[in-house]
Amino acid sequence: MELSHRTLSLSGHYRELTLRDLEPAVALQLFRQMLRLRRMEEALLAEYHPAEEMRCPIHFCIGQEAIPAALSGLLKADDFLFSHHRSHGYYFAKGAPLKELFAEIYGRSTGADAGNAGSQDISHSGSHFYSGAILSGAVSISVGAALGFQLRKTGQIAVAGFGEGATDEGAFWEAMNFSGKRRLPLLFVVENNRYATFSDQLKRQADDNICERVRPFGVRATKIFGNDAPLAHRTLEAEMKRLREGDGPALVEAYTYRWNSHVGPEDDSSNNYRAPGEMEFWKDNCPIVLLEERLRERGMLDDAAKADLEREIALEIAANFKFAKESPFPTVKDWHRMNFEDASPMADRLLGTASRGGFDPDQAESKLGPY
Amino acid sequence: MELSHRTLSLSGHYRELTLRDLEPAVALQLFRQMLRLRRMEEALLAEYHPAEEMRCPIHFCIGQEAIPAALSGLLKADDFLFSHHRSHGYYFAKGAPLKELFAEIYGRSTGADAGNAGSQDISHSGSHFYSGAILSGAVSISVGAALGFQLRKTGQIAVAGFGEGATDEGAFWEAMNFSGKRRLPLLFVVENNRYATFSDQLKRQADDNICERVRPFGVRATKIFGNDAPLAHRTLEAEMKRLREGDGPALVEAYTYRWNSHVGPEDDSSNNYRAPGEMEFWKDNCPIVLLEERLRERGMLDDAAKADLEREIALEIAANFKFAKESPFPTVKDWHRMNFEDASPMADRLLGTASRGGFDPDQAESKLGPY
Amino acid sequence: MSRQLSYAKAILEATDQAMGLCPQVIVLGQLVDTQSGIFGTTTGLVGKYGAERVQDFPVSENLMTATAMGASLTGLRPVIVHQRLDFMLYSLDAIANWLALWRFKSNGKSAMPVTIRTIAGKGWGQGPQHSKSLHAWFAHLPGLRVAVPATAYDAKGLLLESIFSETPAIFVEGRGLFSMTDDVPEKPYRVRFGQAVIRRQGKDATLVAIGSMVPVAMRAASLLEKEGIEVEVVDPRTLNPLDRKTICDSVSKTGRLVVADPAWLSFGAAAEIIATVSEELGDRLKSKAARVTLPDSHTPMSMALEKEFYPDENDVAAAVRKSLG
Amino acid sequence: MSRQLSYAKAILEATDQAMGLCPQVIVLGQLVDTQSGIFGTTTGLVGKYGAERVQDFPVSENLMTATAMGASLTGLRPVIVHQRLDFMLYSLDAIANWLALWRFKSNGKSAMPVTIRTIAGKGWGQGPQHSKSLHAWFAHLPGLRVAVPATAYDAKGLLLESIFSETPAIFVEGRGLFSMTDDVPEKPYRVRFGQAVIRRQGKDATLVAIGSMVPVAMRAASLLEKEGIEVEVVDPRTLNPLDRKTICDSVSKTGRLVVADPAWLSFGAAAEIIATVSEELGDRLKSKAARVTLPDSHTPMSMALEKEFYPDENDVAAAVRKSLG
Ligand SMILES: Cc1ncc(C[n+]2csc(CCOP(=O)(O)OP(=O)(O)O)c2C)c(N)n1
Ligand SMILES: Cc1ncc(C[n+]2csc(CCOP(=O)(O)OP(=O)(O)O)c2C)c(N)n1
Ligand SMILES: [Mg+2]
Ligand SMILES: [Mg+2]
Repeated sequence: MELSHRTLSLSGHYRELTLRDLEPAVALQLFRQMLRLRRMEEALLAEYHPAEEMRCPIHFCIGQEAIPAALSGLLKADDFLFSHHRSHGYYFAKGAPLKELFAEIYGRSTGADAGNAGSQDISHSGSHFYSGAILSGAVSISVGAALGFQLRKTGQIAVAGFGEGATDEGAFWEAMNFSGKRRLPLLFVVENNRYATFSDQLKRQADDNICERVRPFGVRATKIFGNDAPLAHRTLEAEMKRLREGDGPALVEAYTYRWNSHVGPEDDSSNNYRAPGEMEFWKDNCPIVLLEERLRERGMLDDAAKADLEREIALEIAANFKFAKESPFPTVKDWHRMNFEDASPMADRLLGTASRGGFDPDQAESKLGPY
Repeated sequence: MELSHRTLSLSGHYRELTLRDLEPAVALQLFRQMLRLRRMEEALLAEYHPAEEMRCPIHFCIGQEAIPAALSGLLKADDFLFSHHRSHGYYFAKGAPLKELFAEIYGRSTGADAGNAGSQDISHSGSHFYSGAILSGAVSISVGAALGFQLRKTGQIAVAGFGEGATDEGAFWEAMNFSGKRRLPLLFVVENNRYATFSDQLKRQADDNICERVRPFGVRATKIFGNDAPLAHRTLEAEMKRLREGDGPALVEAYTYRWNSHVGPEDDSSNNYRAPGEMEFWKDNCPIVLLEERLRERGMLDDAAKADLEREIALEIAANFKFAKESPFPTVKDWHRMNFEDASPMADRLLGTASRGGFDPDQAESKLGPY
Repeated sequence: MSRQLSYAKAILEATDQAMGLCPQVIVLGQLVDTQSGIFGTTTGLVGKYGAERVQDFPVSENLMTATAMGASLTGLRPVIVHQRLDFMLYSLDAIANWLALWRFKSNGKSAMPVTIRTIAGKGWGQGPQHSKSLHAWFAHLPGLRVAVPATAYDAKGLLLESIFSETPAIFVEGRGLFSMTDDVPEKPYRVRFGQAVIRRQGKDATLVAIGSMVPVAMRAASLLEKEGIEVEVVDPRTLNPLDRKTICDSVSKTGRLVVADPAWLSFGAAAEIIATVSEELGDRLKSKAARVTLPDSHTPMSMALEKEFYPDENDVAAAVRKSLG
Repeated sequence: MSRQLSYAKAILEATDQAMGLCPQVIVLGQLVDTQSGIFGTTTGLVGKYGAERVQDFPVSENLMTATAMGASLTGLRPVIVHQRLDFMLYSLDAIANWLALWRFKSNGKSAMPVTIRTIAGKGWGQGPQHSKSLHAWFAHLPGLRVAVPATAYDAKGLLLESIFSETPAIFVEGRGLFSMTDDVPEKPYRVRFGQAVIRRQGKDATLVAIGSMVPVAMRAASLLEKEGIEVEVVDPRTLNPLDRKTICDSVSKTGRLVVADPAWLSFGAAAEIIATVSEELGDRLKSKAARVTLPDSHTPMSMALEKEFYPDENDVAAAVRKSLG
């Protein structure tokens, strides 16, 4: 049966997760990364309202940990990752410093963007991680990065992560057309969580068939059950390998689900948009639980090891909060300098000065023609 | 062999044109309409530079007469037709008054838009014909017209005519997505003439496969040899019938070719973009000649009849020129009124006046939250 | 009898009444059919008028605008809604290349009575992609009307006027205004475009305030009153057409002009108002004109920076004091 | 030695030299690789630098802009070209929601040195969809530089400066200027942003002229000279940053201000210039400021209307005479 949100909601507990030839260290690392991301989001979520210190919209990604965890093991330091409003998982995946994420959300000067961007627009250029809250915008920019890599033959790849909602935008299809035409080293990762805010994909698109849509544009596409972390790892690994060999672009559509409100820690079910039984299906198929089952079966994880891991993560999170809360707020020094760069070292180096000659004021303007 | 510009350029004279069950009157009318359009364009083209009176860019459509001719017999008066910069064929297809087309191009007050629009932006709202020179823009607007027809259950259909270049634009894909989702009574007609200005489709798209691209969006699609006027007629007729029955939307891709410069009467081959032998192939497969061959074979047309037709057309064209040239130039009365409508009959009818109460200046602003 | 209604509820009531008065009115927008309903401005409409007339739209802002345009050609009167003005930037081609010039291009024979509601975000860390306010851009375009209602009364009257007029309108709402209340008559009424209102009389200086700066300006005027300074607060209510006369009449009385605009300083609406006055009364001003606006900077997310970014009543009062010398 | 070059050739030379100086410079645009080469401004580049560095782009303006942006993050210095400014409206989301705020959003850690060339159409029936001039829109945005070169000399120097500076730039060219010539040095040189030039000294009135209104203003000044009126013509050359000081210094000398702008009257660049002067010198003007611009109307195609639509030297001279009373 073709994978889709409709078929998934009819199925039960997912039993196909297999470690196969996955190295144990990789499997454990996938688990660890998912758990770290989950606990971090849970902690931010719990603190969000009580403190009123994270004064920016946050789109939590609880339930969608598999893709970020898989990406985190596969991306190289000099690859570029572009993401959207639901940015934390991707920030995490690119290995950008989490304490700077916390500080950014707290609006502090030590934040990744010194408090200018907040959660939904965060970037960490040192880690080549960029995001932004206008749907599909960062997808378009990723095309340029991939073109840069291709023209300069650097071997780097670009990855763009986004939701199925972004594919409503025309901008997205310009990206498909051009990257397919140019065969760019570019990986598109769609986390299809069925909804754009409260709007079901099938309210916005005739069918749940993004992969079918992109293929005729010259973009290779694969859909997977996105809560199976080992499968996500294998799929992304294979695609990224092909991209590095010049065989691009590719798209991976991962079916997954967001447990919380679209934005913020509230429950937005008062808007009554979720299908009955759906939340239960997805909680039952939590990506962390699915992998944990298998790891325990295989004797790769036990209660003691998990408790150690939880402790380590809790310490890390506490340190991140501490860093953020103890950091100073930014102060405005110069609005101009925050927006414009007046230094121009390259122009200084390459260009001379010249004196202006005499523009003849009496000459005729260009004879205009039709084209 | 799949139809494409590549396969076409390898083939010879087209022999598949058949009248089949086409009523003789319809076949003759197709011929007549193509010839009228051809002669009109030839006449405008010849006059364009010498007179320097048609002071606007004109995108001639010589070589692309089959689709307009076929549409002209199928569109009803209250259907809407939207087109692009290469507008004359569509204006003609919608049965809008040709003398107003001539006067418009001549910039006269009797023009379809009183000289405001010119060739590339011409519209004739009395005939429900609209065009404009921003690629894909009118396609998007056609979606709204079709939605209006659907919501109001009027049985009308909308048709959008454009070139393969418009499908580069993201806007186009938003139109595919929404019209497919809503099953709108909307017909997309792509005249694929291989080039957008001087740029080959395969320089801009990974493949010559627009039909394949649109189908997963829920848009039925058919490609045809676009210089076979009876085939165009049959295909469009069948699609329009289905649209009127609520079975929409549909796209028809017609392979055809522009004989002249992209814009203006010059030859733009100095830009060296046409494939060798291509012009010869298409001139050999002129839509008018292809139909004429068959009509003569079947004894439905002879020299005398054709000469009559030519005479009738020449008279019509001469009258159009005369009308245009004798018409006065517009004068500016009021720039404001040309751009704004100050009358508001509906508001006058439905709305009352009220007196303003007291806004309390001391109240607090809304408590802002994150979303 | 006077009835207090919030700005959000006034917009809802205007839309509801418009849909009731005229079956051709439809509403398109992401989430317009949800319970939360765009800050409560569309809540309940889908239940009353059905999903055909109150349509959730794909996240395709350019097409949404064009769809409204095409629908208007068939006799419908569409209202479209953008939860943030920033999202609307995808639709600027549709607006500037088509909607604004449609009437012109057809020599007045074809009209597109489309109303575009758009919300300028502010506060609580909206950041640079959720807080832009580009009313000056829209007002620069011929063929569009631009409303910047500051009160619930004006919001209702101008929205009804937009929906039932023939020229397309951009209706810019301020996020900070939604829960502010005002006397709002129940019946459907109109507020005309191009008619400024003097919100407070004064003889010492003219303070023109736009949109969400109106309450700020009113508070500033209260502050200044305590110092014996009488400020005349003018709310243009619409930027296109702009009621230049009311503004100039006020300045010719006071001789002084301060403009408060919730938008970037340079090349904004405040400049137009100052230029208008300079053209009419340039040699008769008693002091230099002044602007109180956002700095020429994108919006920072951090609350520490937001506080400095958004001007308040003290900033406005200081500018007025300065103009008094 | 002085060498005359046309505006089009100056742009071609600047691009050619930039590509020669720096392998990271690439050019993207529809038809940039053709013989006709965008009014001759890119002719021959593809032969010299290859199809990777001089790329014909699909008709996808939004993506083209974003592509340049992403490429700039990898170290490239892209120049993109729009044959008409109108086509660029599809890319306003990329420009306003991303390009303009990128540096800000990253707190200065990431830059996008992208240059966007765009041509404002004029004349010969371009009509409403091929002739818009929206430099005021771009200048309203923080984070972007905006150049409006009027001469070949400035076109070359400002284009080189744009390509090799770190802040993204919008480079607005006038279709009526392409064949006009000027002394253009051969070597690669820079013209700084934010430095206006006084094209002609005068004491009676200041005439600020933007872009393609500069030659018109110069002709108007010649006309007025015959009447004994000495006009100081100031060409700001860039709108963001705007050299407010040179403008104000001139007006504080002459006491009179006329602004000529090839764009719509209301909410345009002329308003900003008048407002700037009013803020600095408001109570010291000897007469009312004036604007000479396009009317607030879309561009008519008919030559009969075009003639009235575009202001000429007589219109400018008349405005100056009027300001002299
Ligand atoms: C251009 C634009 N339009 C609308 C929005 C408002 N918006 C924010 S998130 C969102 C839904 C996104 O859905 P999806 O892309 O599937 O990502 P998800 O939130 O499900 O992770 C919308 C419509 C936006 N950010 N940008
Ligand atoms: C948005 C936009 N970008 C660029 C152009 C410039 N332009 C005019 S016609 C054209 C090519 C159109 O090709 P196609 O759509 O195939 O139609 P054809 O001219 O072949 O009939 C281009 C790029 C435009 N009009 N609009
Ligand atoms: Mg989603
Ligand atoms: Mg074509």
